[in-house]
Amino acid sequence: MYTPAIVAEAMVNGLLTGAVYALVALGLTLVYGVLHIINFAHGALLTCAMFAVWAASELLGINVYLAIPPLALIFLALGYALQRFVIGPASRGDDANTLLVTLGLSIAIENALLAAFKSDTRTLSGDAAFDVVELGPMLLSRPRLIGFAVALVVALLLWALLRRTDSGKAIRAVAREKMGASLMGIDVRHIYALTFGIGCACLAVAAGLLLPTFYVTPRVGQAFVLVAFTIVVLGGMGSVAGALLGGLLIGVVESLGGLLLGESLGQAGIFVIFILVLLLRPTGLFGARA
Amino acid sequence: MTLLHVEGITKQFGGLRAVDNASLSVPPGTITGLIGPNGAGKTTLFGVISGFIPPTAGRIVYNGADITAHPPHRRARSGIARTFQIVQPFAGLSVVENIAVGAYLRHAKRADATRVASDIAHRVGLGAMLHQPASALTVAGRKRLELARALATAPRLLLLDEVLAGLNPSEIRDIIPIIQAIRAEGVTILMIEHVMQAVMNLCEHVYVLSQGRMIAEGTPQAICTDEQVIEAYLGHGAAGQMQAHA
Amino acid sequence: MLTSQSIGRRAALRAAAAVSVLAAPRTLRAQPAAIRIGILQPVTGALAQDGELGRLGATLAIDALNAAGGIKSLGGAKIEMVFADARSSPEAATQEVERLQAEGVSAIVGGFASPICLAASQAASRYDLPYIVDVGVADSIVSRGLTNTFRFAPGFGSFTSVAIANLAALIAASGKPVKTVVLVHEDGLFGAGLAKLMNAELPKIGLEVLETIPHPTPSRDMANVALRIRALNPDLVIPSSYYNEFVLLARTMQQQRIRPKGIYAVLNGAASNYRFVKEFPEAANLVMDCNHWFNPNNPLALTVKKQAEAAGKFMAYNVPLNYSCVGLVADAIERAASPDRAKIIAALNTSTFAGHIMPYNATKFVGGQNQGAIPVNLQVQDGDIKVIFPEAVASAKPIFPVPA
Amino acid sequence: MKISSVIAMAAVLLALVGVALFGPNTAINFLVTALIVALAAQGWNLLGGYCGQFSFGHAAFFGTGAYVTAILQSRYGVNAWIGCGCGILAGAAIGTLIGWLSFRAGLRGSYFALITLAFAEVLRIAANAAPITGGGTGLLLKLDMRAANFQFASRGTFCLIVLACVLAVLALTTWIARTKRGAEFAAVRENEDAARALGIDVLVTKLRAMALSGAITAAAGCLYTQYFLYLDSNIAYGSWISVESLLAVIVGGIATPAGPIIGALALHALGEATRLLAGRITGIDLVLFGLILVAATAFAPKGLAGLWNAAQSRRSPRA
Amino acid sequence: MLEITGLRTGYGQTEIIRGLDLAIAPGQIVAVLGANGVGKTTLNKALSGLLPIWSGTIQFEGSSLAGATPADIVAAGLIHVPEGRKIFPNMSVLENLELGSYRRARLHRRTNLDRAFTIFPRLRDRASQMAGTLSGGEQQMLAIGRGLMAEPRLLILDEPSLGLSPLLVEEMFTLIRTLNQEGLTIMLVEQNVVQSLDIADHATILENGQCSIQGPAAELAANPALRRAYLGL
Repeated sequence: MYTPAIVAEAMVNGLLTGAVYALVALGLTLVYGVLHIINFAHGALLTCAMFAVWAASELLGINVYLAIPPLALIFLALGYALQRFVIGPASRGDDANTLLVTLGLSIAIENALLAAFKSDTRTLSGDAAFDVVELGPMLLSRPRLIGFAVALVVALLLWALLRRTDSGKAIRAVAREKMGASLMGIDVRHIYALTFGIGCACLAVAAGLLLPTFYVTPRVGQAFVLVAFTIVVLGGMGSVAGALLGGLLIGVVESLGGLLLGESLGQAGIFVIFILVLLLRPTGLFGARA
Repeated sequence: MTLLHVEGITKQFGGLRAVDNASLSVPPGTITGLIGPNGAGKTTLFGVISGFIPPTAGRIVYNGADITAHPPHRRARSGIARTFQIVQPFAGLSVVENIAVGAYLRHAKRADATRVASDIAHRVGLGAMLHQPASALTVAGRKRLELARALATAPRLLLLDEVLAGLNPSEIRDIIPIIQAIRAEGVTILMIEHVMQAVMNLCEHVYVLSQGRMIAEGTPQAICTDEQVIEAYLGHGAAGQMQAHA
Repeated sequence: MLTSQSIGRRAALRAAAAVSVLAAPRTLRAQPAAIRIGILQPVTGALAQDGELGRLGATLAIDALNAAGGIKSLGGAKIEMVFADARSSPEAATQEVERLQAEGVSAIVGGFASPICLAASQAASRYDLPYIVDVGVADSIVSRGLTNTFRFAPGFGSFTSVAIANLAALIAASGKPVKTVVLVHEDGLFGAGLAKLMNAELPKIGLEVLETIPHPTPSRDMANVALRIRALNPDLVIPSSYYNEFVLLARTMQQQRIRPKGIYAVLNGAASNYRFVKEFPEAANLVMDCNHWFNPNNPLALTVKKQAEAAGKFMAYNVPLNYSCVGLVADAIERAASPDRAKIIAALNTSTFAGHIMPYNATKFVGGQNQGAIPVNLQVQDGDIKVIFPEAVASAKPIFPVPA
Repeated sequence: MKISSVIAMAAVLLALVGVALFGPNTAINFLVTALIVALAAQGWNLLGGYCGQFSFGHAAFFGTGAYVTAILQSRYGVNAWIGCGCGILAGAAIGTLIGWLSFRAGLRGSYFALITLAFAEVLRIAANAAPITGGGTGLLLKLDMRAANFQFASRGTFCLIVLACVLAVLALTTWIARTKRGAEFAAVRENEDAARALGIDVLVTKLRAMALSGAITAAAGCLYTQYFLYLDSNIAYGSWISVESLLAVIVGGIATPAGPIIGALALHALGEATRLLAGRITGIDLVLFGLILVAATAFAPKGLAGLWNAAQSRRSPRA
Repeated sequence: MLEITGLRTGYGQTEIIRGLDLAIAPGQIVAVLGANGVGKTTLNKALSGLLPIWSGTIQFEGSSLAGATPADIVAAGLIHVPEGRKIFPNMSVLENLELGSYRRARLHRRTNLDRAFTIFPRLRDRASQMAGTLSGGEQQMLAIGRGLMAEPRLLILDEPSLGLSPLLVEEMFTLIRTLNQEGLTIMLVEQNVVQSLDIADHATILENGQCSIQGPAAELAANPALRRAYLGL
């Protein structure tokens, strides 16, 4: 009933969306991999970033894509401060405490946004967001193509950062061997905060890439964060490459699921995958077996 | 007649062979020692015996039955109790509650379990600290707690993993008679120990594990003069030098 | 001298004003006790936008009624609004009903969403407190036999039958063959219910439902829905979703160059929303909707529209509906000549209220449902929302099929 | 227990009964909602507090209890009381099932929290799509105020019933904490390996906790249904109840029998107070709420019960 | 160079080091010996700032280490090669070495890398291999090499012979002697008594958180108390 062209287009759409999902998941997986905490404020921070992008674009009149680099820096600093001065001290390294602190933060952030912006839906004005690029029989959304490209570039940059710079190497070192890293003079608290900051910067980029084809409300982050959790678990918690592959895979699964099963069940499918992966292979599809 | 028979146990972790075809036997009513330098695989072997670590090869026979596939809690119910080298107190519970968890295995009623727990606490010298949180105990106190909790399960075979490590000599002197008393009540003991003084005093028979292999067994006296053992402990060429100095 | 004279006159005026101010308390004291009416709207949470519009309509109505002299049968008693925030949840609404009861209201108007109306009217029925549903379209609201609950506007059943009848008329008038339909609906209370009814009814007018596509709220993406529509290539798309999702869908369809012969929405959150029309004129153009709407030929309605726009809001259907519902209650109290609930309920049951601003006939309640209520069809034309059916109140001719 | 604590609890109880009997309906309504959350939180506390398994998806139990009650009544004409009994059993069953799947797979800590969240979400989506739950339309129970129908003309009566349930679970929790089962829960919470070494079947112990926790939280769902007589997938399986039951316990005092009750009452009172203080600016109350949660974790990790105990022991340093 | 007086420290409430005195002069190898659980590793953790000092003082090259963070201590040149190596298993050999100069001697990274590869030619062959896949001996070399990258003033080696085959142990001790002969001051914490005493200038036996016997290594080797401390004879 569906022509191959339509299935192909759905797959490509899934890939395009998946890359941005991956970016959201990247921050989550990085924080998990290094700090070994699950950041339940991730969704709220994404919402925060989306409002920031919206405000930059609609209130200050800055082009969305130009707004991304400065916002990424601001969110880097914000994330750094949040981990260094709030989450770290308040949770004292205890898993349950971290869960509560990030949950509390997520409630506070989401509702502060609600108080500031009301529950109105906001979109970027102008029809540029709905430009299409014709690719054979496919009509692909230009902002999504841009999003895909930028997401891949950011993932690549992150990879380079982790591989090529001392800070990046320190992050990888702390992830696996905290004490050894300390003995090399690496300040673990600084690295934790830096990692959290990088996670937030990824969110800022993702926000800038999402907004042109999406809308923002104070609860919008929740819609993404559960998908991000699934991606993180699928890719293996803590694995950057896993998050990227997982993101693309989930994007395609969601898109094809949506096409063939309907949107509602397509979303349930994501959770079913999530549960199955946790039950059958908790280290993730791409992670090494524990 | 042996209570515990360990047959050709091998445990492979990735590329590392932590225990390599090790065997030992523990006759009932004895204290058997298991010694060896750091990293020899003693604790891994203990994990296999108590069911926490599935062996790569070999089998465990307890009281005539093959228990290799039994989970730890089942072994505990059949009378194998163990302590942990790195003490594992229930930090949020009081001393008597900690011990009572063990006592509940044989006594369903709270009053009985608490009474047994408090008796045992007195026996191991924790009588004065019954209601203190376990987290407030010193290292010595925690070692005693480990011992008490294991005893509370009324074991036939007690596996002690370095209950003396980290204690000072007077603390060690205090605990040795307790262990002897436990044996006197008919509990069979297999102990990993580093403090040779204690091994000499307590054990009838000693096994030596080095780099995953059983390199010697015998009476403590025989073991102490065994060249291989001395080299394993003090390093290469030590036996010769010792001989020279002696 | 001219100056001093004028000063003198001004001073005299000021003195007179002072006297009247002093006299005012006496007049107030002479006034009968105010009649309290509970206005229940979700002004926080997911439905806040709608709740605010409902509140605006009720406020405008109460102001107008009071300015016109209050309840005359009660000696000109003023109407006092007791506002309650349903917080977008049935649970909170129930809690607020308790508060309104404690504050001694004579009736409650509002609810907006069906779940809220269901829960709140049930809570009010414990106290035989008259409850006027403003929007909630679920038919179960008035089919439960609650004697306190009245719905001024049409329900689901009415909407589907009218929407289908009008659609049949539209197709017949266009003279073009229209055979296939795709239904797109949100998977919550109203979308799912509507889709079910449409699925049963559409074949009867010769339309084939190619596919029913549900989607969750919120949806991250409408690309797949659009792709399916493109694959099915239906003559007609019938969407029933909330605002965000329909806007996403309409824009995605525009982007994907999917141009069915018509988009015929039923009770859609966006299709007849001025904001959508203003922000995305291209995507909105020629979309049709069967929905609540005010009577464009009623001068009072146009005044209310101006007032709403002056308050910085769009004239969505919530405004005139709540405006009219408050008028309905006031009329019942007027005729009951008492704040007594039983009498108000009796008056509502015999109500023939015609002073509303909807394109309805005079009210006639049967089992709590206003038989005079009529759904209307709208179409976005030239950046405005026009009424195309029923012809009696139509402000424009339908454009169908959409010119290629 | 110290005399002062007993007196304090008796005073609170008296006040609650007083409100249920003589209070205005708004107060009773507040109390019923808070106590239903307290009951759900008591269920969470058994699993999370006593057995140490943090769940993020107690909505799965709450919703199952609620739906089973509602469906049996509205679709099969089952008596409301029997319906509630079945709802509670269903909660225990779903708890055991989720527990069996997750614990057998060896999930702990964050992984367990995540999978419970996912289960609740799947149930929510399924309930929203399945015809038997009324899909998105939800389920409405007929208003028929007869005691035989578990509906009461007076809200006060219902309030007393909820209060009785909460007190019953309070007694049950206190009792369990003093039995072998309670010791097993605590041992599994504190150290699974040590528990195993002492002959405790960790899987079975966790499943017991799941079943009991599921049943209690499902009971809260049943009461919710009977009180509001309306249910949809977001009420039943929405994350709000998962979060509230967890928060109530943390704020009140984890692994203390009275913690969930104190926490639920305090949180709801705080919610009302912040709503009054913050006026009608939506969200400010919840901002405060979130910040208080962060502060509570940082400064009062044992919750209000912990603060109370600390204050008590300060007053009588020898105790 | 390093002077410890009356040091007390431990974990939580538990005191492990109970009033320890120790001094190391520049250019020496000082062996710190003792059985399991006497507090050797705890001492090292206190020295590298991973554990707070409860009382007593630690002076390194004249300045106090009280309150110093691990990063400060590394920056000062006191480098600790920990027991169990604590290399970064998820990173290549080269990256492990590079991180050795994260805090100190970053500018000399290239020269120091060459030097490390000269000392441990086997590491050069495996420069791009993941450290986690190295054999035990290679991992130990990597750990020491990583420590050397920071141009240590004083190098603490915690149980470098642990888990190595006798042949490798021999090699390890030869290496330590060589490093010392090149001018590096070393504190060698070991269970392997005989070989440690062979290469050390000075030695101390730790018992129960205190130094029980101290003196020149040669004297200690002949001391019967040593044998008693280990074998309980």
